[in-house]
Amino acid sequence: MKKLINDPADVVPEALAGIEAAHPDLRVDHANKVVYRADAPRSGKVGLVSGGGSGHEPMHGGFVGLGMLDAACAGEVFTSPVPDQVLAATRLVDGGAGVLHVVKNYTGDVMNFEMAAELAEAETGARVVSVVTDDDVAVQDSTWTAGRRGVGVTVLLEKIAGAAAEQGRSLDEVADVARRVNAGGRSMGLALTSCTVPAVGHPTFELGEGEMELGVGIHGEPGRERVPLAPARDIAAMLVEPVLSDLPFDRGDRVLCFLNGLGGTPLIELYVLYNEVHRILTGSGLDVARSLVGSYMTSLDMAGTSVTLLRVDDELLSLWDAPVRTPALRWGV
Amino acid sequence: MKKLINDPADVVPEALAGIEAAHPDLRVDHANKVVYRADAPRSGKVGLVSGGGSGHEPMHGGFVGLGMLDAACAGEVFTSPVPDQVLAATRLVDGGAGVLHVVKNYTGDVMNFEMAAELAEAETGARVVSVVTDDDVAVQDSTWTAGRRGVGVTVLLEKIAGAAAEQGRSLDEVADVARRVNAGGRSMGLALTSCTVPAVGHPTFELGEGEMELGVGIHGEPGRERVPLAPARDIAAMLVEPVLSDLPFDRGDRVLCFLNGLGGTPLIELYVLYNEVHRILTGSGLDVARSLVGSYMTSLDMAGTSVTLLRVDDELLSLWDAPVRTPALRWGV
Amino acid sequence: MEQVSADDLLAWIREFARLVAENRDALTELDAAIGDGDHGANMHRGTTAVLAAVDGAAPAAPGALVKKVGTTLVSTVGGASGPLYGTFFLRLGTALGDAATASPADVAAALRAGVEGVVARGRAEAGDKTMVDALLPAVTACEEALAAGRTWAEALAAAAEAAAAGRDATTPMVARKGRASYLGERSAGHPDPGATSAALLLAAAAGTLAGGSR
Amino acid sequence: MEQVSADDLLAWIREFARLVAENRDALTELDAAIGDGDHGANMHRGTTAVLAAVDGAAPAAPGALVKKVGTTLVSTVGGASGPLYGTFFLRLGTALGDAATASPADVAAALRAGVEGVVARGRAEAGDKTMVDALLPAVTACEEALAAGRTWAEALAAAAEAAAAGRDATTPMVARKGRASYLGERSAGHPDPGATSAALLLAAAAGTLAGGSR
Ligand SMILES: Nc1ncnc2c1ncn2[C@@H]1O[C@H](COP(=O)(O)OP(=O)(O)O)[C@@H](O)[C@H]1O
Ligand SMILES: Nc1ncnc2c1ncn2[C@@H]1O[C@H](COP(=O)(O)OP(=O)(O)O)[C@@H](O)[C@H]1O
Ligand SMILES: [Mg+2]
Ligand SMILES: [Mg+2]
Ligand SMILES: [Mg+2]
Ligand SMILES: [Mg+2]
Repeated sequence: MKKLINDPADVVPEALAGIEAAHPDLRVDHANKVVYRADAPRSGKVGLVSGGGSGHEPMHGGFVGLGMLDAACAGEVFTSPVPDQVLAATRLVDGGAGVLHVVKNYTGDVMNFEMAAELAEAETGARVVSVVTDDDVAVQDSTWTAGRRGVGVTVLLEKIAGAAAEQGRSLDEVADVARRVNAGGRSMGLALTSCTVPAVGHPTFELGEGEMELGVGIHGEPGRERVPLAPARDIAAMLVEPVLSDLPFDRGDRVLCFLNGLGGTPLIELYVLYNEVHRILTGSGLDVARSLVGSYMTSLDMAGTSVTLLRVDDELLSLWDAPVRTPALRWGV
Repeated sequence: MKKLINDPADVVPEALAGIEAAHPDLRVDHANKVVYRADAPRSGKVGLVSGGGSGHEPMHGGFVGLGMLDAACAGEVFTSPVPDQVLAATRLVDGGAGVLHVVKNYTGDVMNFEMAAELAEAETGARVVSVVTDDDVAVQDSTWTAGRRGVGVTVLLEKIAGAAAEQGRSLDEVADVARRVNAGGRSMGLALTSCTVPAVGHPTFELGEGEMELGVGIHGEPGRERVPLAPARDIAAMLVEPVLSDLPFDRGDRVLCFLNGLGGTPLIELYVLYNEVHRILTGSGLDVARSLVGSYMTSLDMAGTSVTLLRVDDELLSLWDAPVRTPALRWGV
Repeated sequence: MEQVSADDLLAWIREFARLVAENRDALTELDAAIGDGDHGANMHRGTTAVLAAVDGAAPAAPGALVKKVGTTLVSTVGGASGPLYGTFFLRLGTALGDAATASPADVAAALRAGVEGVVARGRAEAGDKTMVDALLPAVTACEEALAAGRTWAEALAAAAEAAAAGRDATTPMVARKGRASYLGERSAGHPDPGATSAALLLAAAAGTLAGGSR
Repeated sequence: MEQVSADDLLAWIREFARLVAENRDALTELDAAIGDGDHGANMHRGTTAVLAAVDGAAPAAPGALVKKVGTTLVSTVGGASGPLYGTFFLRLGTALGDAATASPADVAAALRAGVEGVVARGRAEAGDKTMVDALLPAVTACEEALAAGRTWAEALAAAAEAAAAGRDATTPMVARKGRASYLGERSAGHPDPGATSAALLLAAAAGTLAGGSR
């Protein structure tokens, strides 16, 4: 294992110290591993809290700042944060207008945030609403399973709901926007290589030189199927088609297309792939109103990608375009 | 070789098509492989042109936009662009106030830009001034060699000189700012793994599981020495110390610290390393006025990093902070 | 019948921690096959914290001791198993109340409350291939043995056996909860990691709760 | 003495292109050892473009033909070798002027002008471990052979031999120009890729410019 780290056990606290050193707008509660806005809590503003396992940087700490999250809880690598962390974050950002928890749909995340919300309401009286993202079409959704995983839509949701909160909307309104984003978004991912968890020291799974894992999860969970290595144009089709048919997206829909790198993927490859993805989308009669290309939700050093499509309307677009100032997404301010 | 590409021969044109599709503010001259601002040429504004081999994305195409470059020429992977490309870019952005060429110090880049400048002056009468970056302390500088390589300072220079040009300064003034940036900046890099050039299909060099290449170049050029794998705190020292002693930087200096990932480096590792780098810098009495952490000048899929330090004053800082709107750097607008 | 003291419960917790440490890598391997390969690390982090929390400063009453275990697990494990094991011990502690000792029947009832807490928190049913498949039959076996007039030690042994059988029964199951459910049919053929750690919990109980370690 | 025609020059260019294609991987390997591993690809891209450019539409005059080769190389090769080989042919073409044919002495003088162009562009001196170390002795050998009254074919053979010897002489050198200079002392022990391709250029000349291919 070759990584720019010290002791694998210290990766998360040390990365948080690095974030704090690099971004004067942010603060870190080191005991609770919470990254939060230096100006939190903002009186009268709905607080946005998210979090999850570490190893997905810049998600979520890199999305803390004006117009996006107020705080992010960093769990161990690929392990959801514990309720204490979420409770601490909730306290830090509660400005009296309530707090929205943005939770990716993994059993552990859902339960830990749930316990935190119960504790917060009991201990501080803060009103907490949770929105769970579950956009990964690689996983079958049914009432008999844990349901689809939350992946790329989480990034878009945090930006858009963050803008709504920044505008001073109420907790219910912000939660409503967040739920609309989750309902209108779908994702699908693919791995060229495994990631290596620092504490484990070897790759999570083995993938032959000529193989790819289609539908992989962001923690290295196995995907839908193992398929032969393919050119970018075929990969684009493998990712986009299940996404398009799931919602489904229809001709004339306006969409935001988010092409994500998983941590070990060079940008030049993402652009080669985006060229193919964009071609399929426009060829399907979709209007690609906005795009986001880069590594925003990673899986440590995994080489691979995911495509997220979000159906947008004027309101969601204007919230997307609204000012944001975080380490990873920044515009308009 | 596992990459999200089609035919290796098509990587550069297809990545450019992807950039064009993803960024409505940009245009691409596909024949000449030039990315340029949709609003170029801007009358009365000095045009900024850079370029180099591909494989370093987002450098340079991702730095085209308001407040930074007006055009970027994309050569073959790791091969400087040819004069025709630079000439085409120069023509596209010449708004009558002259054009600044930002050239990284590699024999090929210097000669191709030089020929382009000669052609531009002869054929269009445009006034061209070139600034060559040579900040890599891994390479010994002497009048008997090709001199130090241009690396991370190039990114900072393009941002700062771009801001100066956007303010309407003259060609000589912009060139002067650019030269000050180059004079005040130093860099040092390190590879944990080799990169793989698409057309070659196998890693450029072999590095054992327990080895790192210290002082590596951004094209996989061998470095100063091969050293045993080390923890982040030692790596930080190996990178920062030669940089500090070269300029040299002195106690009390205000600096911009740019910690760069080489393409296959996850952000969480960069933050772990930044924590160490920042500690050394402040421990050395430097005032870290600004920081930039991310993968801005890459070497395809290479895992590794580089540290760039730039001595700044009020003027350079205010140019750094000035609005910029490019795919890779964006703030204040 | 004898009473279960806080010392018995402490012995149980320590033995569980020991078994988790011993089986840490095995649990991780199981989780790597159908989950994300951290169950051993998660549980070990939790039981290590529990040992630190009770060391020297263990609450004197059974209920308070077990609640302390629960809050510590909730605060340190994370993932799916943290809230689930945490809730198990929290409910157990609530059921044991403030009494200085508990009868075997009290403990059996508390275990039932604990398992119900796990089900309420995780919404898994029997057959979903989770820790519930080890915990539920264990508690039922314990209750049935006591109802049939067997000794407390026998009841605990029956519970441990039922947990182990429940763990083994998860092997052919297709997961419908937790990360393993993403695998669909491919989750069959592997024992569930959480059911495996739950079997360790009951094995630890059998060796300690009837005074075995004193 | 015989005259050198545009056809002779065309045969030279074609033969050079053939040798580059044949040695593409070898040149790349040499560059991988002390540079960035693209010299074979760069030169092959250039000579392929040259063949396409002159195919059917080759200028009739030697000077124009050679200039066309130069502009094509400049426009397609990139890297260090593009401007250098491009400049070589551009200066060669300028020196040959508009005449329909050229004497051996004219060609020798033009080669000298070409090499001077390379030196002016790249600022390398003899001993810097670059293509100059093959080109310079080759031109000198050619001039000396002609001055000594040897035939044109003999002069070209001497040039090719000197180029090959110059290439071999680069092996022990420590590079002071181009990418290989970053290696410092470690660049010694490998032949220079550009000197190797330059030796191919002269070998091609020896086989064609004295009418060998007609
Ligand atoms: N909804 C649930 N109800 C009960 N147990 C569950 C549930 N989801 C997961 N589990 C248990 O948790 C175990 C996995 O725990 P662990 O690996 O520590 O957490 P994570 O899955 O978050 O990585 C599974 O093997 C299973 O027994
Ligand atoms: N300044 C120079 N003068 C003359 N020849 C040079 C100079 N720099 C490099 N070369 C030649 O160019 C060759 C490398 O060419 P090539 O690999 O195509 O370009 P690059 O180094 O840009 O990748 C070297 O082997 C050397 O012979
Ligand atoms: Mg986990
Ligand atoms: Mg090159
Ligand atoms: Mg797990
Ligand atoms: Mg080369």
